[in-house]
Formats: sequence, C-alpha cells, structure tokens
Amino acid sequence: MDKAIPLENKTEFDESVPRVSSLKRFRRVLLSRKLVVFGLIIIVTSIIAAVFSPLLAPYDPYAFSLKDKFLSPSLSHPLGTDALGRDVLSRLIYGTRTSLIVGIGVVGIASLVGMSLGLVAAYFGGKVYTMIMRFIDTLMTLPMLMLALAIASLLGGGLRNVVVALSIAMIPAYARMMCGQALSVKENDYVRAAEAEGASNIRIMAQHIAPNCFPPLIVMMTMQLGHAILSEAALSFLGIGVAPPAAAWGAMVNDGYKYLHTTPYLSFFPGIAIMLLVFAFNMVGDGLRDALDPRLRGTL
Amino acid sequence: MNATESDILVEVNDLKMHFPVLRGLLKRQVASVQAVDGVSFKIRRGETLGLVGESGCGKTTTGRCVLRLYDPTSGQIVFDGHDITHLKKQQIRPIRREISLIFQDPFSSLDPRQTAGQIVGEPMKIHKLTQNDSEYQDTLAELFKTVGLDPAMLDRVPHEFSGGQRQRIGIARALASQPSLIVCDEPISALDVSIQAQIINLLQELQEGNEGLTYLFIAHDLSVVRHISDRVAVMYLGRIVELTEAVNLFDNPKHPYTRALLSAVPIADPVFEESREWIPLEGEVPSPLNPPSGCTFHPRCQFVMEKCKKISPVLKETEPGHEVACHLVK
Amino acid sequence: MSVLMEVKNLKTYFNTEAGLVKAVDGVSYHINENETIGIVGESGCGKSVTQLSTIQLIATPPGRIVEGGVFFEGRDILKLEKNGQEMRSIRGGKISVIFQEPMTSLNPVMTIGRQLTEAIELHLKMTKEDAKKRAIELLDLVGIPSAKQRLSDFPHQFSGGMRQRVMIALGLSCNPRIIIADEPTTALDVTTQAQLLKLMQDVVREFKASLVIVTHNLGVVARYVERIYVMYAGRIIESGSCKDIFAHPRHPYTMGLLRAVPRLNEPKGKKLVPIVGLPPNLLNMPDTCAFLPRCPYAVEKCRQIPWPELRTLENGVHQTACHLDF
Amino acid sequence: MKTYILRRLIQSAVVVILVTIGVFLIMRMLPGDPVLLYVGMDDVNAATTPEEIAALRAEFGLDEPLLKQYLDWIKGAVEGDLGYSFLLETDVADEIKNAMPKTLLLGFVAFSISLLIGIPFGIIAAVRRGTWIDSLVTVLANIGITAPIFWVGIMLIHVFGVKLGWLPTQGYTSVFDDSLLGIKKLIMPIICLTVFPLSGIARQTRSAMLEVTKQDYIRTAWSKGLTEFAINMRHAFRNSVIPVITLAGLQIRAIFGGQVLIETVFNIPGMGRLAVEGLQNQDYAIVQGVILLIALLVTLTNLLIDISYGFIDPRIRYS
Repeated sequence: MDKAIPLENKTEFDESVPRVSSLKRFRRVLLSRKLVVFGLIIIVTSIIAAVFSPLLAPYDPYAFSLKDKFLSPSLSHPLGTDALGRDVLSRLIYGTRTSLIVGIGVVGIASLVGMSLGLVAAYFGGKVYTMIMRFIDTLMTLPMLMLALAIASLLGGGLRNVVVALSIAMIPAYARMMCGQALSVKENDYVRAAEAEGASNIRIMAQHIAPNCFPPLIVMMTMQLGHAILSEAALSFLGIGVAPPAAAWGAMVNDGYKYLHTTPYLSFFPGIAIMLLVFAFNMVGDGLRDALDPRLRGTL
Repeated sequence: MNATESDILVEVNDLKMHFPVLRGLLKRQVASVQAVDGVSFKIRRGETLGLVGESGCGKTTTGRCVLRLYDPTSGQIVFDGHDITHLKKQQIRPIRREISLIFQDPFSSLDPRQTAGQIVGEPMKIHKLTQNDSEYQDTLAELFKTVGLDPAMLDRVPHEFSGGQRQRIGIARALASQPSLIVCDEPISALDVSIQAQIINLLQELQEGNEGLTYLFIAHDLSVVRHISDRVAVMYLGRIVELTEAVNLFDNPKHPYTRALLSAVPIADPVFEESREWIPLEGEVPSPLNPPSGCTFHPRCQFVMEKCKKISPVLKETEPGHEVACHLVK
Repeated sequence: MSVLMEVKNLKTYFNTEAGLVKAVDGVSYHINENETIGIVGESGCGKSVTQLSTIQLIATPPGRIVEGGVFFEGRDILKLEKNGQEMRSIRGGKISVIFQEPMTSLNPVMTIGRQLTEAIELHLKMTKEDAKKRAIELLDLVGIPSAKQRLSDFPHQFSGGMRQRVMIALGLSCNPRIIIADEPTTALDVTTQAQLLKLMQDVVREFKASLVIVTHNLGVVARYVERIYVMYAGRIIESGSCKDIFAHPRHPYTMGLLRAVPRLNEPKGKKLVPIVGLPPNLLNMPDTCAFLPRCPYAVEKCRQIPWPELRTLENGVHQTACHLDF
Repeated sequence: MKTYILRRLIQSAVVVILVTIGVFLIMRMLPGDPVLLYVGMDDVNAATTPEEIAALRAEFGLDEPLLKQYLDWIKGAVEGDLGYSFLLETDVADEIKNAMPKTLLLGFVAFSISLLIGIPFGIIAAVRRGTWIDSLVTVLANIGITAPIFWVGIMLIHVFGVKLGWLPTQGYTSVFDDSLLGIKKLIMPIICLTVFPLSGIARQTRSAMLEVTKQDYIRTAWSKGLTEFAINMRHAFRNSVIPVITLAGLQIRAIFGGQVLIETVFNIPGMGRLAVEGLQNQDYAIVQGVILLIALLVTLTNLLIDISYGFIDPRIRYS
C-alpha cells in the first residue's frame, strides 16, 4: 500500500458545470415532436399565403362570374366556386390574411393590456389588486364570444372593430395568468435582493418580475392566436366582421351553409382551413411549453 | 468591553415587528403575529454578530427590519449614527448601498434571466458607482475574482452554475455596492456539507481582507454560528434570551433555552456524544400569535417559577459581555 | 446478531435528457436485527435512491434497477413483481419508509386517521374499528396529544414536527421489520429533530425493528447509529462502526467531510478545511476514483487504476474504497 | 368557511352590480335610437313630428337622467320587468322565459356529458401515460379544442340530416310534447356543444393527474403498499379534482358562448339566438335582458364552484 501524502491544492476556481446550450436544447425539444413540426409547417405556409395572396391566388377573389357559379372542384377551380362564381381557393388564400391579422392584432393588444393589468395588480396588491380583479371578473361574467359580439355590434363591425372587440374579450385571460405568475415570481428572493439594492418599482417590475413571468405567457399567446382566429371565424359566421366582399373563413362557412343541400364542400373547405390553422397554433404552443420549461411538461 | 460611539455600526433598540392578522369579512385586524417583540442589540464595526434560533423565532424578520425591507412596528434602528427607522423610500436609497444581503436559497435568490455579470453589476448601476463602462467591467471582473469565480463566466446564466458557485455570485452581488454591513440570512444552510466550509471560509477571508466589514449572521445551525461569529444572540419567540461572546455560548450557557438548544445539536463525535447530557425540551414552540405570558419560554422550562409566568425578564448583563434574560440568573 | 436484510451489488440507473445517470452503481450492505445503521452522504450521492430501490419504489421510467439483489426473509425481493401482491405486502408491511418532507408527504385532502387506517386495514387485515383503535394507539405512542380527536383532522392542521410524528406513526403502523428514515428531520428545527430522533430510537426498540437513517448530517449519525456507510457518487466508499469511522476515518472523502464541518466542542478560531471543487457530475463518470479530482492525497497510481473496490482493514469490520493507507 | 362563503357572496354581488352598470351603459351607447327605430317601423307614420318623438321618449322614460333610468331599470329587473321589445312587440321577460329553458337544457346536458366522459378519459390517459390510448385521447382532445363548432354542426347536418336523413336538422321540440322528436332534435346540438368542453376537461384531468402523481404524498401512498388502483383513485384523483373543477367553471361559460352559434345553426329559439337577433336588429331591450341573465347565471355557477372548493379542499374549509 502507498503512503498518503497530502498535496497542495492547485485549483484556483471551481470547475464549472458543463455548459449546455439552451438554444440548442430549445430547438431539439421543439422539433422532436412530429405534430409540432406539422404545426410549424402549417403556420409558415399560412404566413406565406397571407403575404403573397395576390401572387398565389389563381383568380381574383372578388370577381363575380354568375355563369361560373357552383362549379364543382376541378382542375381549373381546385376547390370549386361559390354562389357568385368566385373561386373558393382564391378566397381561402385571401381569407388567411383576415385570420392572421385578427389573430396577431388581438393577441398583441389583449396581451399587452392584460399583462400590464395583471402585473400591476400583483405587484401592488391591496386595493389596486381588488379593483383590477373585480373589473376582470366583471368582463369574465359573459362568455367571450357573447362579449365580443356585443362590443363588435356596439362599435359597428369591420375588421378593426372585430379586433378591438376580441381584444377586450381576451384581456381577462392574460390579466389573470400574468397576475398569478407575477404573484409567485414576486416571492422569489431575487426580487427581495433588488429591493434591498434600492431598485425602483418600475425597475423591479420590468427587469425582474415581468421577464420571469413570460414563458407560460408565450405559450398562452401562441395558443390564443388559434383561439382568436377561431373566435373571429365565429363572429364572421354570425355576420359580424370584415365587410362582405372581403374573404373571411367563418363567413365562407356561413355562405356555404345556405347551399348545404347542393354544394356541401362550400362550407367544408373553409372549416378545414380554420381547424388546421388553429390546431397548428395549439401544437406549436404545446411544443413551446416543453421547450421553454421542462418542468411544465405534461401540465396544461 | 466598552465600545465608543463610533465603534458601533448598528444599534437596534426595543425593535418590534408585529404583523397584523386580518380575519373575517371586513378583514379586520383580530390579532397580530409578534414576530419580533422588543429586540435590542449593537453590532460593532468589523465584527460578526450571530443571530440564532429556531424557525419562527424572528431572526429573519429582525434581519429584514435592519435592512428596512419591513417597516418596524416600533423601536429604533440606528445605522452608522443615523436613525433609519422611518426613512422614506427615496431617503433610504443611500443606506441601501451601505447594507446588503446574502440569501439562503442560491436558486431563488438569483434572477434566472440575468447573466451572472448583470446580477452582480446591478447594485453598481443602481447606485451609479462606476464612471464608465471599462471601469464597470474591471470592477465586475475584480469582484468575481474576489469570490473565487472565473471572470470568464460573467455572461453565463445562473442555471449554469452549481449551488456553491451561485452562492458566490450572491456574495459578489452583496459586495458590489461596497457595503459596510452584510446581513447573511442562512447563507450556507441550503448547500452541501462539503461546500459549506468553502463559503464559510470565503466570508471569513472577505472580512479579514476588508477592514470594517460587518456581518449580521443569521442561522439556525449553532455550530456554524459559533464558528463564524464574534458574539452570538439566541432568539426565542421574538426576543433575545441570551447574548454573549461566541466562546462563552458553548462553554458557559446561562439561559435554560440556550442550554436545551445546545444539547439538542448532535456533534460529529460519538465518544463525546456518549458523555453528553441531553436536556429534553418538551412540546413545541408556541405560536407567536398568542405568546405565553411572562417569560415566553416558561411553559417549556424545567426551572419554571411562579414569577416566570407573570413577569417577562429583561435582557441584562450578568457578567461583562454576557447578557441573559432569565429570572434565575442573577 | 443475525442479518435481517442484505443488499448485493445494487445498481440503479436513470435515463435523463442529458444521458445515463448511474445514481447507484454497485452498492452492497446489510442490516442486522435490532440495529440502527446510518447511510451518510451529500445530495446526489445515491443514498436515498439506494433505499428506495430496495423496495422497488423507483419510478420507471426514468429510473431502472439494473442489477443486484436484496435478500430479505430468505428470498431476493428484487425478483418480485414491482407492484405485485407479494412486493406490496413487504412494502409498507415489512419495510416502511419515513420521508423527508413532512409538509408534502401526507395527502392534503385525506384525514390523518384515514391515511393511517388505510395501511393498517391492508396489511394487518383489521376491521375498520380495530384499525381506528390502532391508529389512536399509534398517535398516542408518537406523542400526539388528544389522539382520538385529531384522527379526523387534516394534515394542514398539524405543525411540521407533528406531521413528522404522524409519518413515524405511519411507518410503525404495520409492525415493520425495517424502517427506512430518509432524511427524517432535515426540514425540522434542531430541538424537534432531537425529540423525533429520540422518539424513533425508542419506538424502534419497542417494536424490535431495525432502523436505517439516511442523512447528510454527521452529528445525527454520531449520536444515533451503530454502523455507518459513507456514500459518494453512487458507491459506498467507507463503512464501519460509528466510533471507528469518526475516530479514524480511512477514506480521504470521509476525512475531508469531518474537517469541513464546524463542531460545537472544538476550540474557537479553528480554520475549516473545505473539500475543494464540486461534487461529481454523475454523467460520463470516468473509471477512476470519483473523488480523485477533489482528493488532496491523490498520487499518480490513482489515475492509473480503476476505482478501488471496498477493502477490509485490519480490525475486520472497517472497510474503505481507497488504496492509500492513512 | 362561513367567512369564505360570505366573502365570495359579496364579491359576486359586486360583480353583478358592475355587470348591470356595464350592460346599461353599453346598451345606451349602442348605435340606433330606439324611438326612431320604433317609429321608423311603421311606414305609414313616416312623417312623425319631433314633438311626437319627444312624447314617445317621455313615455319610455328615455329623457330621464341616466342614473334615474338605471335605477328604474334595476328596480324593474328585480320585479321581473326587463322592459319592452319594440321590435318583437312583447315583454322582454316573456321572450326570455320562453327561451331560457331551451338554453339551460342544452347547456346542462352538454356540461354533464362533458364531465362524465371527459374525466374518465383524462384519468385513463394519465394512468396509461405514453400508451396508444393516451395518444388517442390527447390527439382527439387537441382536435376537439380547435374545431369550429358551427362548422361541426353544419357537417353533422350534412351527414346525418341531409345524406343519411336520420335526424331532424332544425328547430326545437319540447320532449314533453313529443319525446322522440324532441330528443332527436337535441342530439346534434348537444354533440356540438360537448366537443369543446369535453376535450378541455379530458386534457385538464390528464395534466392534473400527471402533476399530482409527481407529489410526495403519492410516493408515500406507494410506500404503504397500496394497489395502483387505490393510489390513482383514492389519492391522485381526489387531489386532481380542484383544477378540473376550475376549468369546468370556465367551460360553463364557454357552453353559453357556444350556444350563440349552435342555436343559430340549428335554429333553436334559445337565449343565444335571441341575443344574436337582438344585436342584428339593434333591439337592445332584448340584448340587455339576455346579457344580464347570462351574466347572472355565470356568476351563480362561479359562486357554486368556489363554494364547492370549500367542500373538496379541507385547506379552504378550515381557513
């Protein structure tokens, strides 16, 4: 056996934990599920369709041609034509614009307003919290669709007003989520540390609380993009939304409903389009959740 | 030991921190949690005062009052000759630079979305301590080296560090504003045994290398507190029951609670353990919502007298440098 | 003293996102009748996983018991079907566990009484009334005042210390032969810790059971256990009687641990000697001694030979996994 | 517990008051003057004078100060008078009395089916995590929460109504008048209304179960040697119920929202269609009434759900 002799210790610094690239991990987890990749493809395709509608659409989506009405799907009109002889495929492609504009607009406005309200309520607590939360509760007594319907009617239809109405209807979801997140993030010692350093309220909220609330909210925003598109479709199905000649998927389903007995595919295709895009956003949301925070895996 | 005025960095007089308990429909205050109930102590410049006790004894609350993270219910906190008890948020800023804090949990105490450099640099930015960017970067690198971290790791985020390294980042952050007092709130209890000694030694070395750096060291582990502190205050239910030199604490404990507490700590020495007397402590710590009358320790004290149930003993010096709050001790 | 349970060459691996973690990598130990042993080590050394593996309480996936045998009452209980009837009658019936977190280890929406009687009814085949009587006796035994009334209380109505007493009652409820206490007092205050460890010591004697205390606290083992196994990086690196190990540690890691912890009875002003570096990352472990990068005594030979097996020292009981002599 | 219930009651009351104020103000701001609309309907009276209009205003109390109008409206509403619909020329209360049972029946049946099917499937998916049944439940649930239900309704009508001719596609018949026809007419609307909440509840149950399974007390339950079934049902499920109930509360609201669409698709004279028609015709007395009642119903169900937490979770009961 060797005799032990203590050696002088040489390490000046601790060795660090092996570095894992969070971006790499994010990409790997995100792309590891087929449905997420499928969703991403659908979303990218839709964005391309929306941006390049005039180039991609085979026909003018607004051009009537009464002699071509109710054509069955064929080579020249892959998805057929509607009651006014307009090409359904072209209208679907243009409809992507409506859906995406509404989705992005609504989620943008609702998340900005809702998250600010939630953050302020959680950070200051007390009376501020009570006031904001009762306001949110009040908005939440009506079904989202009914609230949006009422507001849109009040404002008088049109794409912009639909965006505003849906935004207001979606504010509560963000406010509540953000409030819950902020309340728990607020309890972390690093917020205490910032207070002890003498940081201002704004600095604490903007630098320390808000960024740490984001991961679940980003997931929620992605899923709400789908939800907003679905709600816009519902509103336009009820006849509230973009002005008639413009293409909206929900309105197309409704148009087709009138001719269900003869040409069921008029309703079928726009419905499938809605479902695909909403499904895509949900799947990507799911994937983002796994990729952003492994601890959240398997939860809602 | 007679300390002159300028030797005293912190003076806490009859500090009380009561948290209201709101109940019922109208959220009326029905009671209060007497987390800290009349605590007085002084910390000399350059010394380490240990604050020890079991959970709920008020040691953390005391620390947070000194940091002015809480507004004390009553009493007085004097820091470096200034009464800071009632300073407003804006007025307290300069004091925040002077007093910093090290936390227990190396995970929740660092913002996971900031890099180690941003975390450590934040106090410097808030208090505008550096003139330009290169000075800022140099100071940061210097701080990293001081706490034994490689400055090359400045741009890494907390989850890339181990628990011990994270605690080093926390210490660097506390040092960044060049404070004269650091409140260390259980700084090592979340760390592995083999890492604890690294942090204890680091804290001691920092004090040796920095004349006048003062610690208020809060912990529940008596061995650690005794090891690192010059003087130790033992707290029970919001009050200090005994305050003495660290050596005295183990060799000559006076308060029955201190004795029971010391005997409850197992020592990593089986031979010594066999010869030790264990003073059992019955029951649990009463709720600070409704503390016992008189001496709060009387329901669990084996030497309880009639007097103890009625009159709350005051903390008084029984020997030079040894203060005890017990009717038994003359 | 006869051997009650013997664990041989136990290996438990975890498949994680980052790769294969060999949490327990060839652990052998035994427990005698009416004995208290201590398993000591820092977090991540595999001490808890080892214990949970013996009664197949490892979630699969990600965990997996790869190899080894646990011999208890004449058979290898690792060979039993994981959630089969036989394994379940051992788990909770013959071998019980007291977990670390009293705040989260009891079901928040079930009364204390029901949580106790459910196990009693199952293993002791008692009627509801008898099980309830036994539950009251057990709560009395572990020092819960007015046990009968408290039976219908929920966990959140108890303090941390009281919950851990309930956990102890639960551990005792079916007259087990072995009680595994996994860091039973880590989350509790030192005076409560002393009360509960004393209580466990007493009741284990009364029930003629053996106790395994899993802990990182060297003081706790020094005070309460007879034999110690020290674990590092998924293996036992030193074992022996409590007194031997504290008086004359024979592995650099154990020596380092003892020097790194301040003691109440040491002279004031003594410098601590920390163990440098970090605990090992269990991914991609080299074949050499896992303590090598942190070892102040390392010699060239340490880098050339594989991690030494445990070898028995002169007195025939003390074992170390280091080829150096101290 | 008493305080908890009382506090929830008061919070609900505050919300109800806020809702009435909100509804009142919004409806007063809606485009279209009700008097002009009322007058304009009679082509014969096209040349109504401003004096006559003012008289009509006074008659309907529209020239009073807003606060008085509001208080009058509340007073009336409490007494069961929700105003008069100029367009339908009936009392709003009567309209709603007709419409409400249909909406409630549809909603109640759809909600019950969602719970009865959603919860068991969520549990099965969680317990058999990673198996084909989990994948199937998860994929179906994911499709369920994305499908536009008005489109699902139309497709059902196409297949079962038009092509197969098995089910009637339009209208509502009371089951008391003609049980078979009544039930047949309910089948498709209820399927549509069930799709979304059922999927949501199944997803939530699954994720809540998976979350609970990670908890320490489940490990304790395993260490007692209980069977997997006992652990899942007695321990895991009972703890998973709370998030499921929270979601179920939100789903009640979503079902009411869905009825706006489904009653339109299937031509059922319920509250949803009443609201849509009211909005399209700017008949705000009707809209006001419907919205008020829906808001009350939602608030009431939220209150019931909050109180039910108290019974399920002892931590709330004894706080």
